[in-house]
Amino acid sequence: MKLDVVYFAWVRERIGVPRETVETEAATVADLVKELRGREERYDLAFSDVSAVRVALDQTLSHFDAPLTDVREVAFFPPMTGG
Amino acid sequence: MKLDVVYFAWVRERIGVPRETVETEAATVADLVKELRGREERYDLAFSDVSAVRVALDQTLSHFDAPLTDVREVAFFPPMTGG
Amino acid sequence: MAVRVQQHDFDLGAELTALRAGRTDIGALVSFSGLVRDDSGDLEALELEHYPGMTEKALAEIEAEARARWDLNDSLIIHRYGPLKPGEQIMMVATAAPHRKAAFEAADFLMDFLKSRAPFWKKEHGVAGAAWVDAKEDDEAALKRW
Amino acid sequence: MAVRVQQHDFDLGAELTALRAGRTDIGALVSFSGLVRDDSGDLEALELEHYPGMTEKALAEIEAEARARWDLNDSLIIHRYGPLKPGEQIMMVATAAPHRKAAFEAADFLMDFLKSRAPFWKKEHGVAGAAWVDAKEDDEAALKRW
Repeated sequence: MKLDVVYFAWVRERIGVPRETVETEAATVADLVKELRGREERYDLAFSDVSAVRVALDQTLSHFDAPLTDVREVAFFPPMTGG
Repeated sequence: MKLDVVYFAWVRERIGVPRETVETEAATVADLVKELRGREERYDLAFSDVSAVRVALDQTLSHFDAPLTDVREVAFFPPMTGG
Repeated sequence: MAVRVQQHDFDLGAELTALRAGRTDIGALVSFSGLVRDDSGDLEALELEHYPGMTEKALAEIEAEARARWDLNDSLIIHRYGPLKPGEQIMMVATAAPHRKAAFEAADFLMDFLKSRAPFWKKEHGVAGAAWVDAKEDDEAALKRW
Repeated sequence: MAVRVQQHDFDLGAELTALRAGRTDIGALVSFSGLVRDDSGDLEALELEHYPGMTEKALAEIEAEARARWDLNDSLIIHRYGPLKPGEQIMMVATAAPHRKAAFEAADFLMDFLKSRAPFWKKEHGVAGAAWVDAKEDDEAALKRW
């Protein structure tokens, strides 16, 4: 399947792009992260401490165990600091 | 001694004047109230339920047991409803 | 840090702008304004009586207490008196602080004490007559929070 | 009830005036505004990044939750993004309610959830370089209050 993967803040800076399309068969977010980390060092670095990374699926906050079934957009970012 | 006595809100309306000078030897606020109630019915009516009346001495909230020594202005009014 | 007791209306936006003008040490600005509410449509005017002299003194004391308890950059209390129409502004408090929590808590505190310790009394003038507004037991109880 | 995410500044006073315009059912109006704070004088700009699409969705959900929990007449959330200078307004929330408690609590609630659930990230650009602002553990803990 094809996923739009988007990155924000320092996750975006470490990975080097704000958005990319990823061809993957990952079943869950955790699987996707594992797959990305195996690809290149910049991904490995960005996801080295996943406790510092949050994930949203189709623009709704989710978690790393969540399945990717029917998901079109996955977003990774640090804890939010608005307000 | 001479005291300025001021009234607000429904206490003022029942007594009929906003301010008056009272010649009294009352030792405490409670004594003053007792003395006023003995004078005329309008005072008796205004102070019939002192639990509904607050008192300030020289513009500071006080209580009915407080002495009137060195006090120049006594104010009687209902519980406050600002804001 | 200021207290104003006045008959005329105030410009909430201008007051909030003035509080932060030229400063970069404020992180949070909270305002509360009280308005004349008339759900039923029966209210013709809300009359506010106060105790000149004691009002300013009481408000200044409440404000000083807030400044002692919280780290505030600045604060402002404006309270009107006289007859007010439905929808009009009755009063405002504003608190400016480096941090959000202090600004919120101090504004809440100012309102709690202002309600029960500043000598204002409200009288509602309606189509069916006039009546003094009763103090709420809740208002006195609210002081115990602090 | 409105949410606006924008780069340009907003007029806090005009927004608060608009919220109450022509109404007589509001008793209490609370506003919070967040400002770019720079105690040290070292901050050149605060950059706000956000997640277009999700931001509006998250803010609308937070606002709807506040409207469900408290009796509010109206509410407003405005949040800016892009580079901001020290002293500039970052965001505002406003709550209008018949009663004071609801207006205060709902504004406090909006801020708590906005801080930790709306996808904004702050980066400080200073004389010595740039750094992303860390989320505070307190902010996450604050959600448990509600």
